[in-house]
Amino acid sequence: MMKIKVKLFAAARELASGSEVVVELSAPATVGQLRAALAREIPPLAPLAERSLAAVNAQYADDADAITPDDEVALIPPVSGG
Amino acid sequence: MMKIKVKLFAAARELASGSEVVVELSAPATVGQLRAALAREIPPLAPLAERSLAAVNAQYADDADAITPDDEVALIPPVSGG
Amino acid sequence: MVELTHEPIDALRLLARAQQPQAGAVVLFLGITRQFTAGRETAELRYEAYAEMARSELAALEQQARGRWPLVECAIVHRLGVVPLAEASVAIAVSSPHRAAAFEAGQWLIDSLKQTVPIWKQEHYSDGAAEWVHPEPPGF
Amino acid sequence: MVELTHEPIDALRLLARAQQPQAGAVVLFLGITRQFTAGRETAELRYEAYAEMARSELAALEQQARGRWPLVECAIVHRLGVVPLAEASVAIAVSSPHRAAAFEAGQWLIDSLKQTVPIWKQEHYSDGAAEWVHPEPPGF
Repeated sequence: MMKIKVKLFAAARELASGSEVVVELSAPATVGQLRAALAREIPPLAPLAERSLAAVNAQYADDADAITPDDEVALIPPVSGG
Repeated sequence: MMKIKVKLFAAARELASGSEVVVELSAPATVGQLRAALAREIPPLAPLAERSLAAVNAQYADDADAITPDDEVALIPPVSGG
Repeated sequence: MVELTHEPIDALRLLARAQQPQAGAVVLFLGITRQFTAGRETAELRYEAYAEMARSELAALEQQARGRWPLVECAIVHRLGVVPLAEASVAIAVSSPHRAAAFEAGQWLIDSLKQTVPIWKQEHYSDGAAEWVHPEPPGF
Repeated sequence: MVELTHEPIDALRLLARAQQPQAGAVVLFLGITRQFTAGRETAELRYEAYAEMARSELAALEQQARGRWPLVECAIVHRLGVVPLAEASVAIAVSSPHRAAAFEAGQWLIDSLKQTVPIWKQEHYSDGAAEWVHPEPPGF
Protein backbone atom coordinates (compact mmCIF):
# COMPACT_ATOMS: atom_id res chain seq x y z
CA MET A 1 0.00 0.00 0.00
CA MET A 2 1.10 3.53 -0.59
CA LYS A 3 -0.25 6.90 0.50
CA ILE A 4 -1.00 9.48 -2.18
CA LYS A 5 -1.64 13.10 -1.23
CA VAL A 6 -4.20 14.73 -3.51
CA LYS A 7 -4.70 18.49 -3.86
CA LEU A 8 -8.33 19.60 -4.05
CA PHE A 9 -9.75 22.87 -5.34
CA ALA A 10 -12.99 24.85 -5.52
CA ALA A 11 -16.14 22.74 -4.94
CA ALA A 12 -14.01 19.58 -4.59
CA ARG A 13 -12.12 21.19 -1.72
CA GLU A 14 -15.36 22.14 -0.01
CA LEU A 15 -17.06 18.77 -0.59
CA ALA A 16 -14.04 17.03 0.95
CA SER A 17 -13.70 19.66 3.70
CA GLY A 18 -10.02 20.16 3.00
CA SER A 19 -7.52 21.30 0.39
CA GLU A 20 -5.60 18.04 0.55
CA VAL A 21 -6.65 14.44 1.23
CA VAL A 22 -4.57 11.29 1.57
CA VAL A 23 -5.72 8.18 -0.29
CA GLU A 24 -4.28 4.68 0.21
CA LEU A 25 -3.72 2.63 -2.93
CA SER A 26 -1.90 -0.63 -3.61
CA ALA A 27 1.22 -0.14 -5.72
CA PRO A 28 1.49 0.16 -8.67
CA ALA A 29 -1.42 2.56 -9.03
CA THR A 30 -2.94 4.61 -11.83
CA VAL A 31 -4.76 7.91 -12.00
CA GLY A 32 -7.99 6.01 -12.72
CA GLN A 33 -7.63 3.96 -9.52
CA LEU A 34 -7.01 7.13 -7.57
CA ARG A 35 -10.17 8.78 -8.88
CA ALA A 36 -12.21 5.68 -8.04
CA ALA A 37 -10.75 5.61 -4.53
CA LEU A 38 -11.51 9.32 -4.00
CA ALA A 39 -15.13 8.78 -5.03
CA ARG A 40 -15.43 5.71 -2.78
CA GLU A 41 -13.84 7.20 0.31
CA ILE A 42 -15.41 10.67 0.10
CA PRO A 43 -18.97 10.00 -1.12
CA PRO A 44 -20.00 13.70 -1.38
CA LEU A 45 -17.13 14.13 -3.82
CA ALA A 46 -18.16 11.23 -6.08
CA PRO A 47 -20.32 13.07 -8.66
CA LEU A 48 -17.80 15.89 -9.13
CA ALA A 49 -14.80 13.52 -9.16
CA GLU A 50 -16.50 11.64 -11.99
CA ARG A 51 -16.43 14.67 -14.23
CA SER A 52 -13.04 16.00 -13.09
CA LEU A 53 -9.64 15.56 -14.65
CA ALA A 54 -6.47 14.76 -12.73
CA ALA A 55 -3.03 16.34 -12.84
CA VAL A 56 0.27 14.66 -11.98
CA ASN A 57 3.17 17.01 -11.32
CA ALA A 58 1.10 19.96 -12.53
CA GLN A 59 0.28 18.38 -15.90
CA TYR A 60 -3.01 16.89 -17.04
CA ALA A 61 -2.88 13.10 -16.74
CA ASP A 62 -4.86 10.22 -18.26
CA ASP A 63 -6.57 7.54 -16.20
CA ALA A 64 -3.93 5.04 -17.40
CA ASP A 65 -0.97 7.10 -16.14
CA ALA A 66 0.98 5.70 -13.19
CA ILE A 67 1.34 7.58 -9.90
CA THR A 68 3.82 7.18 -7.07
CA PRO A 69 3.95 8.76 -3.60
CA ASP A 70 6.58 11.20 -4.90
CA ASP A 71 4.21 12.70 -7.46
CA GLU A 72 2.25 15.88 -6.87
CA VAL A 73 -1.30 14.79 -7.60
CA ALA A 74 -4.34 17.04 -7.96
CA LEU A 75 -8.01 16.64 -8.82
CA ILE A 76 -9.02 19.23 -11.43
CA PRO A 77 -12.79 19.85 -11.46
CA PRO A 78 -14.14 21.51 -14.62
CA VAL A 79 -12.40 24.87 -14.81
CA SER A 80 -14.15 28.25 -14.89
CA GLY A 81 -11.45 30.90 -15.08
CA GLY A 82 -11.58 33.88 -17.40
CA MET B 1 -23.58 78.66 -65.11
CA MET B 2 -23.06 78.17 -61.42
CA LYS B 3 -19.98 78.04 -59.23
CA ILE B 4 -19.47 74.97 -57.01
CA LYS B 5 -16.86 75.02 -54.26
CA VAL B 6 -15.24 71.61 -53.80
CA LYS B 7 -13.28 70.58 -50.71
CA LEU B 8 -10.14 68.57 -51.41
CA PHE B 9 -8.16 66.34 -49.07
CA ALA B 10 -4.88 64.42 -48.85
CA ALA B 11 -3.22 63.76 -52.25
CA ALA B 12 -6.13 65.49 -54.04
CA ARG B 13 -5.45 68.66 -52.05
CA GLU B 14 -1.76 68.52 -52.95
CA LEU B 15 -2.34 67.70 -56.64
CA ALA B 16 -4.70 70.68 -56.90
CA SER B 17 -2.46 72.89 -54.76
CA GLY B 18 -5.34 73.89 -52.51
CA SER B 19 -7.88 72.60 -50.04
CA GLU B 20 -10.75 74.09 -52.01
CA VAL B 21 -11.34 74.69 -55.72
CA VAL B 22 -14.19 76.37 -57.54
CA VAL B 23 -15.63 74.66 -60.60
CA GLU B 24 -18.10 76.23 -63.05
CA LEU B 25 -20.95 74.02 -64.20
CA SER B 26 -24.12 74.69 -66.14
CA ALA B 27 -27.23 74.21 -64.00
CA PRO B 28 -28.68 71.73 -63.28
CA ALA B 29 -25.55 69.71 -62.50
CA THR B 30 -24.78 66.29 -61.12
CA VAL B 31 -21.94 64.84 -59.07
CA GLY B 32 -20.74 63.00 -62.17
CA GLN B 33 -20.49 66.24 -64.15
CA LEU B 34 -18.55 67.81 -61.31
CA ARG B 35 -16.03 64.96 -61.22
CA ALA B 36 -15.54 65.21 -64.96
CA ALA B 37 -15.05 68.98 -64.73
CA LEU B 38 -12.50 68.58 -61.92
CA ALA B 39 -10.49 66.07 -63.98
CA ARG B 40 -10.65 68.35 -67.05
CA GLU B 41 -9.71 71.58 -65.34
CA ILE B 42 -7.02 70.19 -63.01
CA PRO B 43 -5.22 67.58 -65.14
CA PRO B 44 -2.85 66.36 -62.36
CA LEU B 45 -5.95 65.48 -60.37
CA ALA B 46 -7.56 63.42 -63.14
CA PRO B 47 -6.30 59.91 -62.27
CA LEU B 48 -7.11 60.27 -58.56
CA ALA B 49 -10.49 61.96 -59.22
CA GLU B 50 -11.37 58.95 -61.36
CA ARG B 51 -11.09 56.59 -58.41
CA SER B 52 -12.49 58.97 -55.78
CA LEU B 53 -15.99 59.23 -54.37
CA ALA B 54 -17.85 62.46 -53.79
CA ALA B 55 -19.76 63.76 -50.78
CA VAL B 56 -22.61 66.24 -50.80
CA ASN B 57 -23.39 67.85 -47.46
CA ALA B 58 -21.04 65.42 -45.70
CA GLN B 59 -22.73 62.31 -47.10
CA TYR B 60 -21.47 59.99 -49.83
CA ALA B 61 -23.19 60.83 -53.11
CA ASP B 62 -23.73 58.99 -56.40
CA ASP B 63 -22.71 60.40 -59.78
CA ALA B 64 -26.42 60.88 -60.59
CA ASP B 65 -27.10 63.05 -57.53
CA ALA B 66 -27.84 66.73 -58.17
CA ILE B 67 -25.72 69.54 -56.71
CA THR B 68 -26.44 73.20 -56.22
CA PRO B 69 -24.19 76.10 -55.16
CA ASP B 70 -25.65 75.84 -51.66
CA ASP B 71 -24.37 72.31 -51.16
CA GLU B 72 -21.14 71.51 -49.38
CA VAL B 73 -19.33 69.35 -51.91
CA ALA B 74 -16.16 67.32 -51.33
CA LEU B 75 -14.00 64.95 -53.31
CA ILE B 76 -13.24 61.83 -51.24
CA PRO B 77 -10.14 59.98 -52.45
CA PRO B 78 -9.83 56.35 -51.29
CA VAL B 79 -9.66 56.53 -47.50
CA SER B 80 -6.82 55.17 -45.37
CA GLY B 81 -7.69 55.90 -41.77
CA GLY B 82 -7.29 53.40 -38.95
CA MET C 1 -19.19 57.82 -28.36
CA VAL C 2 -17.08 58.95 -31.31
CA GLU C 3 -14.30 61.49 -31.28
CA LEU C 4 -11.54 63.02 -33.38
CA THR C 5 -8.56 64.39 -31.49
CA HIS C 6 -5.15 65.89 -32.14
CA GLU C 7 -3.88 64.64 -28.76
CA PRO C 8 -2.55 61.19 -27.81
CA ILE C 9 -5.46 58.81 -27.25
CA ASP C 10 -6.22 58.10 -23.59
CA ALA C 11 -6.88 54.33 -23.68
CA LEU C 12 -7.50 54.16 -19.95
CA ARG C 13 -10.41 56.58 -20.24
CA LEU C 14 -11.95 54.40 -22.96
CA LEU C 15 -11.53 51.28 -20.82
CA ALA C 16 -13.17 53.04 -17.87
CA ARG C 17 -16.16 53.90 -20.09
CA ALA C 18 -16.41 50.30 -21.32
CA GLN C 19 -16.09 48.63 -17.91
CA GLN C 20 -19.75 48.81 -16.91
CA PRO C 21 -21.36 46.22 -14.61
CA GLN C 22 -23.82 45.16 -17.36
CA ALA C 23 -20.82 43.98 -19.39
CA GLY C 24 -18.80 40.78 -19.01
CA ALA C 25 -16.29 41.43 -21.78
CA VAL C 26 -14.31 44.41 -23.03
CA VAL C 27 -12.34 44.45 -26.27
CA LEU C 28 -10.01 47.37 -26.95
CA PHE C 29 -8.40 47.64 -30.37
CA LEU C 30 -5.52 50.04 -31.02
CA GLY C 31 -4.13 50.70 -34.47
CA ILE C 32 -0.56 51.86 -33.88
CA THR C 33 2.18 53.28 -36.08
CA ARG C 34 4.34 50.39 -37.30
CA GLN C 35 8.00 51.00 -38.03
CA PHE C 36 8.50 48.70 -41.02
CA THR C 37 6.17 48.01 -43.96
CA ALA C 38 7.46 45.74 -46.73
CA GLY C 39 11.02 46.45 -45.57
CA ARG C 40 10.64 50.24 -45.74
CA GLU C 41 11.08 52.23 -42.54
CA THR C 42 8.38 54.64 -41.41
CA ALA C 43 9.39 57.61 -39.28
CA GLU C 44 5.86 58.76 -38.45
CA LEU C 45 2.35 58.89 -39.85
CA ARG C 46 0.21 61.98 -40.34
CA TYR C 47 -3.54 61.80 -40.51
CA GLU C 48 -5.98 64.25 -42.09
CA ALA C 49 -9.79 64.10 -41.99
CA TYR C 50 -12.85 65.66 -43.52
CA ALA C 51 -13.72 66.17 -39.89
CA GLU C 52 -17.43 66.95 -40.07
CA MET C 53 -18.14 63.97 -42.32
CA ALA C 54 -15.74 61.66 -40.47
CA ARG C 55 -17.62 62.33 -37.24
CA SER C 56 -20.96 61.55 -38.83
CA GLU C 57 -19.62 58.38 -40.52
CA LEU C 58 -18.13 57.23 -37.20
CA ALA C 59 -21.43 57.91 -35.47
CA ALA C 60 -23.19 55.87 -38.18
CA LEU C 61 -20.78 52.97 -37.54
CA GLU C 62 -21.50 53.15 -33.81
CA GLN C 63 -25.25 53.03 -34.49
CA GLN C 64 -24.92 50.11 -36.91
CA ALA C 65 -22.76 48.16 -34.46
CA ARG C 66 -25.26 48.80 -31.65
CA GLY C 67 -27.99 47.49 -33.94
CA ARG C 68 -26.10 44.29 -34.73
CA TRP C 69 -24.68 43.43 -31.30
CA PRO C 70 -25.86 44.04 -27.71
CA LEU C 71 -23.14 46.53 -26.84
CA VAL C 72 -22.91 48.25 -23.48
CA GLU C 73 -20.30 50.75 -24.68
CA CYS C 74 -19.02 51.48 -28.15
CA ALA C 75 -16.33 54.16 -28.29
CA ILE C 76 -14.29 55.07 -31.36
CA VAL C 77 -11.53 57.67 -31.22
CA HIS C 78 -9.31 58.62 -34.17
CA ARG C 79 -6.24 60.78 -33.76
CA LEU C 80 -5.29 63.35 -36.41
CA GLY C 81 -1.97 65.03 -37.17
CA VAL C 82 1.35 63.37 -36.41
CA VAL C 83 1.21 59.90 -34.82
CA PRO C 84 4.71 58.77 -33.75
CA LEU C 85 5.91 55.15 -33.85
CA ALA C 86 4.03 52.75 -31.53
CA GLU C 87 1.40 55.35 -30.65
CA ALA C 88 -2.26 54.78 -31.45
CA SER C 89 -3.92 56.45 -34.44
CA VAL C 90 -7.24 54.78 -33.64
CA ALA C 91 -8.81 53.19 -30.57
CA ILE C 92 -12.04 51.21 -30.48
CA ALA C 93 -13.42 50.07 -27.13
CA VAL C 94 -16.52 47.89 -27.03
CA SER C 95 -18.12 46.02 -24.17
CA SER C 96 -20.94 43.49 -24.14
CA PRO C 97 -22.47 40.92 -21.77
CA HIS C 98 -20.59 38.06 -23.52
CA ARG C 99 -17.25 38.05 -25.28
CA ALA C 100 -18.17 36.88 -28.79
CA ALA C 101 -20.13 40.07 -29.49
CA ALA C 102 -17.30 42.29 -28.24
CA PHE C 103 -14.72 40.60 -30.49
CA GLU C 104 -17.03 40.60 -33.53
CA ALA C 105 -18.10 44.21 -33.09
CA GLY C 106 -14.54 45.40 -32.51
CA GLN C 107 -13.28 43.72 -35.66
CA TRP C 108 -16.26 44.85 -37.74
CA LEU C 109 -15.83 48.45 -36.56
CA ILE C 110 -12.16 48.72 -37.51
CA ASP C 111 -12.74 46.92 -40.85
CA SER C 112 -15.62 49.28 -41.66
CA LEU C 113 -13.82 52.40 -40.46
CA LYS C 114 -10.98 51.65 -42.86
CA GLN C 115 -13.44 51.41 -45.76
CA THR C 116 -15.79 54.32 -45.23
CA VAL C 117 -14.57 57.03 -42.87
CA PRO C 118 -12.99 60.03 -44.68
CA ILE C 119 -9.62 60.01 -42.95
CA TRP C 120 -6.31 59.74 -44.79
CA LYS C 121 -2.86 58.65 -43.76
CA GLN C 122 0.40 60.08 -45.03
CA GLU C 123 3.43 57.84 -44.60
CA HIS C 124 6.57 59.74 -43.66
CA TYR C 125 9.51 57.46 -44.35
CA SER C 126 12.81 57.59 -42.52
CA ASP C 127 14.53 58.46 -45.84
CA GLY C 128 12.57 61.73 -45.90
CA ALA C 129 9.97 60.75 -48.52
CA ALA C 130 6.27 61.30 -47.81
CA GLU C 131 3.34 59.62 -49.50
CA TRP C 132 -0.43 59.80 -49.12
CA VAL C 133 -2.05 56.38 -48.93
CA HIS C 134 -5.03 55.97 -51.29
CA PRO C 135 -5.67 52.24 -51.61
CA GLU C 136 -7.39 50.84 -54.69
CA PRO C 137 -11.01 50.39 -53.70
CA PRO C 138 -12.25 46.76 -53.69
CA GLY C 139 -13.20 45.67 -57.21
CA PHE C 140 -11.51 48.64 -58.91
CA MET D 1 4.35 37.03 -20.30
CA VAL D 2 1.91 35.28 -17.98
CA GLU D 3 1.01 36.25 -14.45
CA LEU D 4 -1.36 35.48 -11.58
CA THR D 5 -2.06 38.33 -9.20
CA HIS D 6 -4.24 39.16 -6.21
CA GLU D 7 -4.18 42.87 -7.11
CA PRO D 8 -6.32 44.79 -9.60
CA ILE D 9 -4.97 44.25 -13.11
CA ASP D 10 -2.99 47.18 -14.51
CA ALA D 11 -4.29 47.31 -18.10
CA LEU D 12 -2.14 50.31 -18.97
CA ARG D 13 1.02 48.38 -18.18
CA LEU D 14 -0.11 45.59 -20.51
CA LEU D 15 -0.87 48.08 -23.30
CA ALA D 16 2.56 49.65 -22.85
CA ARG D 17 4.15 46.21 -23.24
CA ALA D 18 2.09 45.50 -26.37
CA GLN D 19 2.69 48.87 -28.09
CA GLN D 20 5.99 48.02 -29.76
CA PRO D 21 7.07 49.64 -33.05
CA GLN D 22 7.14 46.24 -34.82
CA ALA D 23 3.38 46.02 -34.21
CA GLY D 24 0.56 47.72 -36.10
CA ALA D 25 -2.31 46.38 -34.04
CA VAL D 26 -3.01 45.79 -30.35
CA VAL D 27 -5.99 43.85 -29.02
CA LEU D 28 -6.71 43.94 -25.30
CA PHE D 29 -9.41 41.67 -23.92
CA LEU D 30 -10.76 42.10 -20.40
CA GLY D 31 -13.12 39.63 -18.76
CA ILE D 32 -14.99 41.65 -16.15
CA THR D 33 -17.43 40.81 -13.36
CA ARG D 34 -20.97 41.14 -14.75
CA GLN D 35 -23.78 42.12 -12.41
CA PHE D 36 -26.61 40.03 -13.86
CA THR D 37 -26.56 36.48 -15.24
CA ALA D 38 -29.89 34.95 -16.31
CA GLY D 39 -31.68 37.53 -14.16
CA ARG D 40 -29.73 36.70 -11.01
CA GLU D 41 -27.64 39.43 -9.40
CA THR D 42 -23.98 38.84 -8.69
CA ALA D 43 -22.36 40.77 -5.83
CA GLU D 44 -18.78 39.70 -6.59
CA LEU D 45 -16.73 36.83 -7.97
CA ARG D 46 -13.94 34.99 -6.21
CA TYR D 47 -11.28 33.11 -8.11
CA GLU D 48 -9.05 30.28 -6.92
CA ALA D 49 -6.22 28.62 -8.85
CA TYR D 50 -3.92 25.65 -8.74
CA ALA D 51 -1.31 28.35 -9.11
CA GLU D 52 1.75 26.36 -10.14
CA MET D 53 -0.16 24.47 -12.83
CA ALA D 54 -2.16 27.51 -13.94
CA ARG D 55 1.09 29.39 -14.60
CA SER D 56 2.48 26.54 -16.68
CA GLU D 57 -0.78 26.12 -18.63
CA LEU D 58 -0.87 29.87 -19.31
CA ALA D 59 2.75 29.76 -20.47
CA ALA D 60 1.85 26.85 -22.77
CA LEU D 61 -1.00 28.92 -24.27
CA GLU D 62 1.38 31.82 -24.87
CA GLN D 63 3.82 29.50 -26.64
CA GLN D 64 1.09 27.94 -28.78
CA ALA D 65 -0.28 31.36 -29.74
CA ARG D 66 3.20 32.57 -30.68
CA GLY D 67 3.58 29.47 -32.84
CA ARG D 68 0.31 30.10 -34.67
CA TRP D 69 0.44 33.88 -35.13
CA PRO D 70 3.30 36.38 -35.58
CA LEU D 71 2.82 38.08 -32.23
CA VAL D 72 5.01 40.90 -30.99
CA GLU D 73 3.65 40.73 -27.42
CA CYS D 74 1.40 38.18 -25.79
CA ALA D 75 0.56 38.92 -22.17
CA ILE D 76 -1.99 37.06 -20.06
CA VAL D 77 -2.81 38.10 -16.50
CA HIS D 78 -5.42 36.42 -14.30
CA ARG D 79 -6.54 37.92 -11.02
CA LEU D 80 -7.32 35.69 -8.01
CA GLY D 81 -9.40 36.32 -4.91
CA VAL D 82 -12.30 38.77 -4.88
CA VAL D 83 -13.04 40.57 -8.16
CA PRO D 84 -15.69 43.29 -7.64
CA LEU D 85 -18.31 44.25 -10.23
CA ALA D 86 -16.93 45.73 -13.48
CA GLU D 87 -13.33 44.93 -12.53
CA ALA D 88 -11.22 42.59 -14.66
CA SER D 89 -10.60 38.99 -13.65
CA VAL D 90 -8.50 38.36 -16.75
CA ALA D 91 -6.62 40.53 -19.22
CA ILE D 92 -5.07 39.39 -22.48
CA ALA D 93 -2.97 41.84 -24.51
CA VAL D 94 -1.62 40.79 -27.88
CA SER D 95 0.06 42.80 -30.61
CA SER D 96 1.01 41.86 -34.16
CA PRO D 97 2.09 43.58 -37.38
CA HIS D 98 -1.47 43.30 -38.82
CA ARG D 99 -4.81 43.31 -37.06
CA ALA D 100 -6.31 39.97 -38.12
CA ALA D 101 -3.69 38.02 -36.16
CA ALA D 102 -4.20 40.12 -33.03
CA PHE D 103 -7.96 39.57 -33.05
CA GLU D 104 -7.66 35.84 -33.79
CA ALA D 105 -4.98 35.24 -31.19
CA GLY D 106 -6.83 37.24 -28.52
CA GLN D 107 -10.03 35.29 -29.05
CA TRP D 108 -8.25 31.93 -29.23
CA LEU D 109 -6.35 32.69 -26.01
CA ILE D 110 -9.43 33.51 -23.95
CA ASP D 111 -11.39 30.57 -25.41
CA SER D 112 -8.52 28.20 -24.61
CA LEU D 113 -7.87 29.67 -21.16
CA LYS D 114 -11.47 28.98 -20.23
CA GLN D 115 -11.10 25.35 -21.26
CA THR D 116 -7.74 24.32 -19.87
CA VAL D 117 -6.30 26.59 -17.19
CA PRO D 118 -6.96 25.33 -13.61
CA ILE D 119 -8.69 28.41 -12.26
CA TRP D 120 -12.15 28.37 -10.72
CA LYS D 121 -14.78 31.02 -10.19
CA GLN D 122 -17.16 31.23 -7.25
CA GLU D 123 -20.28 33.32 -7.83
CA HIS D 124 -21.32 35.35 -4.80
CA TYR D 125 -24.91 36.42 -5.36
CA SER D 126 -26.45 39.52 -3.90
CA ASP D 127 -28.91 37.30 -1.96
CA GLY D 128 -25.94 35.89 -0.01
CA ALA D 129 -25.67 32.53 -1.78
CA ALA D 130 -22.33 31.34 -3.12
CA GLU D 131 -21.69 28.74 -5.78
CA TRP D 132 -18.58 27.31 -7.45
CA VAL D 133 -18.87 27.18 -11.22
CA HIS D 134 -17.93 23.80 -12.73
CA PRO D 135 -19.33 23.72 -16.25
CA GLU D 136 -20.11 20.43 -17.95
CA PRO D 137 -17.11 19.72 -20.17
CA PRO D 138 -17.83 19.60 -23.93
CA GLY D 139 -19.24 16.22 -24.92
CA PHE D 140 -19.93 15.13 -21.36
